[in-house]
Amino acid sequence: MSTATSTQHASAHGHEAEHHHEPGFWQKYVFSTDHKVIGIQYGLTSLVFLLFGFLLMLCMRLQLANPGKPVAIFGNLLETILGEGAKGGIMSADLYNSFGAMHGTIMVFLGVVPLAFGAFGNYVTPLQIGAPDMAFPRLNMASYHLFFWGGVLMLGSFFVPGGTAKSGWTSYSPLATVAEFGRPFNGQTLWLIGMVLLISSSLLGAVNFITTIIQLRTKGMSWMRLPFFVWAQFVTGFLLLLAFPPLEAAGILQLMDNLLHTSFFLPTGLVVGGETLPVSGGGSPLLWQHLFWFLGHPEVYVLILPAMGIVAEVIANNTRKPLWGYKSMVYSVMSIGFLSFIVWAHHMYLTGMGTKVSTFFQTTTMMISIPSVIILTALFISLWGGSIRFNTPMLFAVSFLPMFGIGGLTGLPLGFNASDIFLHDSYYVIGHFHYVVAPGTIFGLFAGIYYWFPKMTGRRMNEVLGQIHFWLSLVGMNLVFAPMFIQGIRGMSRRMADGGTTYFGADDIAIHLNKSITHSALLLAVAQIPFIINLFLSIKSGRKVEGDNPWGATTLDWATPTPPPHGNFATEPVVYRGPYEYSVPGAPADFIPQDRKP
Amino acid sequence: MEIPYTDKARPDTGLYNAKVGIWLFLASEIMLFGALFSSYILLRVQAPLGDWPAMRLGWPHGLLNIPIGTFNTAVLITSSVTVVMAWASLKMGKLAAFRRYMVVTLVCAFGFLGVKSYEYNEKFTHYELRLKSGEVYTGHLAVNGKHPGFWSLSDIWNLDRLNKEKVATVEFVADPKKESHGAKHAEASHEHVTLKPKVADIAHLDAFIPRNHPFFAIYFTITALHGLHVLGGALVMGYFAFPGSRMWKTKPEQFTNRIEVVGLFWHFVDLVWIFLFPVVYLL
Amino acid sequence: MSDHSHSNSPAAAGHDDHDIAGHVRVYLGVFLALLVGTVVTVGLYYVHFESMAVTITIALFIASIKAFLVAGYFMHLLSEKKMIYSMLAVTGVFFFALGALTLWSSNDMPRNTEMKALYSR
Amino acid sequence: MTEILQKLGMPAPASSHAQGIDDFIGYIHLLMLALFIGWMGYYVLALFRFRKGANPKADYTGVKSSMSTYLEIGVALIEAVLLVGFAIPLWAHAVDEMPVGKGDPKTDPIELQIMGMQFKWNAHFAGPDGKMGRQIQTEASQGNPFGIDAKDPAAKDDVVCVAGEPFKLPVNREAICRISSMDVIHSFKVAALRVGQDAIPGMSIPVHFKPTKIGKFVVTCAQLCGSGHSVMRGDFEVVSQEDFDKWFAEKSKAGGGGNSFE
Ligand code: HEA
Ligand code: HEA
Ligand code: CUA
Ligand SMILES: [Cu+2]
Repeated sequence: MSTATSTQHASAHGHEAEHHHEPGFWQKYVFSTDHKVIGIQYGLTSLVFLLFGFLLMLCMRLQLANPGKPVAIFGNLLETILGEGAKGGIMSADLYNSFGAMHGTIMVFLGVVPLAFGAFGNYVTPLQIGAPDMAFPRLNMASYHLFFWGGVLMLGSFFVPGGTAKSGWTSYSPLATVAEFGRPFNGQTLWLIGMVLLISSSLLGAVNFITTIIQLRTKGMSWMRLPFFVWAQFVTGFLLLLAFPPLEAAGILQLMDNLLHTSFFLPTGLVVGGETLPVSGGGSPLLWQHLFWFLGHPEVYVLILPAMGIVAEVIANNTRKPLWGYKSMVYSVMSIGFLSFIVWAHHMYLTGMGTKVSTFFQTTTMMISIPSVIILTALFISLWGGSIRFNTPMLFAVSFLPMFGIGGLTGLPLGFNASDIFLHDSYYVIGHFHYVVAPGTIFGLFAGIYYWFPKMTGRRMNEVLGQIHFWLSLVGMNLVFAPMFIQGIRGMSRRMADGGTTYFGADDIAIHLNKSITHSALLLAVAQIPFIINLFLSIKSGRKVEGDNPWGATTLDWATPTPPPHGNFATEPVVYRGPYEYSVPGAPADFIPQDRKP
Repeated sequence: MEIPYTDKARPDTGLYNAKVGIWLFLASEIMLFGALFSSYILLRVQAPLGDWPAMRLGWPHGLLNIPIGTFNTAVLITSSVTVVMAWASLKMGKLAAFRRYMVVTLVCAFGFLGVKSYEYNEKFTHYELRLKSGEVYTGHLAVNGKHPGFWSLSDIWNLDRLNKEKVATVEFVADPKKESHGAKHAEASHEHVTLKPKVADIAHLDAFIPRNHPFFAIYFTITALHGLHVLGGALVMGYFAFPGSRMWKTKPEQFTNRIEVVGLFWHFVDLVWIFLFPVVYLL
Repeated sequence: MSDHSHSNSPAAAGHDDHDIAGHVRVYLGVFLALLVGTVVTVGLYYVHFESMAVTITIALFIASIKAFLVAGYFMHLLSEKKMIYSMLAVTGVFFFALGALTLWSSNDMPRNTEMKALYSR
Repeated sequence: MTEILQKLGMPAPASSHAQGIDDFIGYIHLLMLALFIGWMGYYVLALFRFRKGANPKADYTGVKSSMSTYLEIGVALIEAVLLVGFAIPLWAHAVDEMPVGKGDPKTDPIELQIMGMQFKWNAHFAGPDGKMGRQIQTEASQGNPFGIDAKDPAAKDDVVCVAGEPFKLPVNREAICRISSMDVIHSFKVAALRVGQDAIPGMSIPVHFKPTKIGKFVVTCAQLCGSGHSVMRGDFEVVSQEDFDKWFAEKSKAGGGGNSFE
């Protein structure tokens, strides 16, 4: 961060009203309004959450490998920290459920969204459109702090009496209300308050991003010259903006149910444990599901679109040719955004749905798979005729394609209601969505980290460690998630604290697979070690980059000094061409930056 | 580089940043209140047929105080026109007029909140009483001869609490029975009856608070959320009317824009009320 | 005086005080209309219509007119930019989808589904 | 394809509509497999052929043919066929078309109430009188989840299986189960019958199926319902009509509703 000092100097004598004093540590790193610092804050925080979410899952997997026996490796630790819930190192069913709920919540809302949207969106979007910062820098800071405290609250809920939320990341009512009924500030309550904070953070972020993209595009940066990554962020912003508020409303309603004992989601006549629940009744459990999935489905595209954006950038750069069908990709991403709001009830086929409604929702579900196919196809075809460099970011990006392909394709039998009768809530679903979020999104994000690391720090990450990380992760991910399809086909249900032993004989293959999946998850954990080492070592001792544009990229993010100073560009850049002018016939180099004068 | 278009409009969109931002924010607010209104409709549609309180979970009609609600609607509409007048004053360069209009707006805002809290209190001190014999009353409760005071939440009673505190009988001033279905409280003509039910004979007793009925639940939730918006808007406007108006000297355009943006938010709050009022008071 | 009031606001883009004064008259007119609308809504409430549906339709119709006035004149939506219109159009569609599809789903259930408590009391 | 799925361990179908669903799952997987294999072949080829070593200079335009468009249209068409030709009718049949009896108590659909409760499945048949006993909230308890009113004469002969007691169903006869729950959401899933339906409190949703195999079956709870979710196993047996009648008569005489509870 060499240039940081010089900017600081510049602003010390600066004329801007906002920067008339030397920023101290707090101003510079904690309450910064610079989109790049905020991006890095988001990035580091969400990586820690990601790791934590993974560790929760590792405990669960280790339990599943040996149901009823002490958890290997972490058993003692769990007992020390959590006491009763992990007596003798064995996870109680409640503890398993809370870990599951928190794994889902943390991975989705505290890991991937902040990393994909908060970190990459913040760091890269303004650079790619040639803007000095986000449109509302102080709002940006506020979103990060809301996110941070929302996360802290969620983590804190592990230590309240009764433990943290234990009703799944979907938090279905009435279970979410009934589970700890009568305990005023239970884990579920904290979960809900945490969610309201996280949602508010995302809403502010979304307003900021969309405004930035609409208003702060530099001269010549017309809509069809935007890098695909920016398009993906733009649509993601709208998904967050319009899909999150209903969940916020639902969260408030469930909070009322939990704290004030209203009955928004509680029907008349609940008898829990043989006792009539002392509430008025008159509510509807399905209302919660509608409001949740109205967010829930757009949310999964929030998880995938930024990753697709990153993958598109990395593929264009490393095939050294333009993206094939850029326009069709843009239109597809817009249709995905639009359609994703009207497919939500495909998560609810089995809640008692007539033929008409379920036909509507499965039709829209099939429609939304078409633009996904188009984007994937365009990315696949972009490979043809390229001159492909297999560096670490490219390896992750290129393996994103078949991994997302598997995840997406297995979405189809879930999307048809008739086949979902059998597959619903089985491990097939777990396999489906982990293929899209883990080797899909997470790989896309890894690609992004390796790709933009040189811009952020002025140094490269180690290539050998990167390759080890990639290959072990690729193998690990597939060994973890592919067997889940078989478990699902065998009818094994998800969220089983005992790994399904109650339903299957212990010698059943579905159960045997639990062991091998767990071992593969351990492999996956080992695979992350080189990455963590690499990330921290490279900040100080990575190979220095030669110039500001080490990858020979065309987009504006590489036209800034490295790392970019406050305000990003020395002079306002002007854009003359599309985002991916690689290997233009007759050009001297194999790339023409967007801001090169014709 | 400075962030562009904080005061001037961007040529191709014709908008300055904050204008885009506030409209996006309002779009998300539309979805927020949209979800709450949808919840209201769903809860209401699936409520059993028949009017509360005769039918335990039927949907109540005409339970809220319509004259007061109408008055509050007028207050909010007034504040909406004064805020736009404040902005127009700035456009004409009249800071003093701007400030006068803002003060009126603030008075309206806090007036609205004051009236609302009076209405809340009216509900918190109003009770539904069901006797085991099947008779149903609404009215006011006195325990140990004590009527609950204004806004003292600890005075809220229910059956559990009566039993826990070993109260044997309570005093209940029952409202006059309603006229036929869906009609208003017929006031002066009928007298209030005072009952002295034994706690042992009570099947259900609860104030008109959220947990008592889905109608109260959704009514309090939406109006409270709306009230928070009013409060938030009022605080921001208070800031701009006084300390924040310093900006007028240095950046008049940006200041005018900010007032426009605050105004947009305020009109939205008004808009929500325009629907909320008929939906919860009249229908 | 009007040096700084040159603004990009659509309502007054490039116009002078005179136009603003014209706007002010419109605002006052709208204000009156809103008050009248409120009084009419409440008045109609005391007229008892035969069916609930009519009551609801009328009340919401008047509310919509009032909303149109506020949004159109106070919020200047009648002369807003295309960008804002498209954003609001999308929002409107999703707003409608949320309400309508949720309601529809809760009405279309497998044949003979019963929506009531299992117990009779 | 269904054979492959079964080799992978998909339970053998045991109801009249199961084969249709299995075939359908098979067709989709064929489509998926075709796409996957096709694209993977192309993908490996592309990565190999256009690696930097082999192709140092990238081609600005890349693919010119409109193959991909046809492919995309093809995928859309196949999806449309699967949708209209299979999914919608299968669903309509499995969910909406309730079988109607002809008035013959031996062949008419047999109706029962299934109630999920933390963490057991309970079943309730009307007795030989064809009427289910009255159910009241104040009677509902762990031991009497249906809240059957012992005083109601119609309840005397009801057949009730609670506390995990297995129930029975006759083979080759339509069954209509009204699925409900008394506390939280559960899900009634019988993998071998290809039946799944959430049990939602406040709703009573009918599912129907016709078991075609005699044997023991397991009800899985497929919706997270609390700490006992993973052990909320229900068991039932599909038996011949004669065996069923015998069991039914015994159960009914042993006392329905009122008597069997504490
Ligand atoms: C990033 C996240 C993500 C993405 C992108 C998707 C994408 C899709 N999802 Fe998924 N889904 C989830 C995350 C995601 N999903 C999650 C988290 C859940 C579970 C939630 C819970 O219950 O906890 C879930 C659950 C879920 C269900 C509910 C299942 C159930 O509970 O019973 C359904 C049902 O319709 C579904 C369908 C789909 C469909 C049709 C797509 C489509 O958009 C997919 C379209 C993509 C394609 C069709 C692939 C195209 C590619 C090619 C054609 C190229 C092929 C090439 C090769 C393979 C080399 N998903
Ligand atoms: C984005 C979402 C996401 C991601 C990435 C993952 C990742 C993983 N998930 Fe998760 N999962 C969910 C979302 C996700 N999951 C959800 C929503 C559920 C449903 C919950 C519910 O039932 O309610 C679920 C449920 C779920 C189950 C089912 C539990 C059950 O039903 O009983 C299982 C079982 O194996 C599982 C396993 C895994 C594994 C092995 C990974 C691995 O892929 C993890 C790999 C992790 C990494 C690769 C992260 C590496 C992190 C770093 C390297 C950070 C470095 C740190 C620093 C630099 C500080 N998950
Ligand atoms: Cu019952 Cu899970
Ligand atoms: Cu979905």
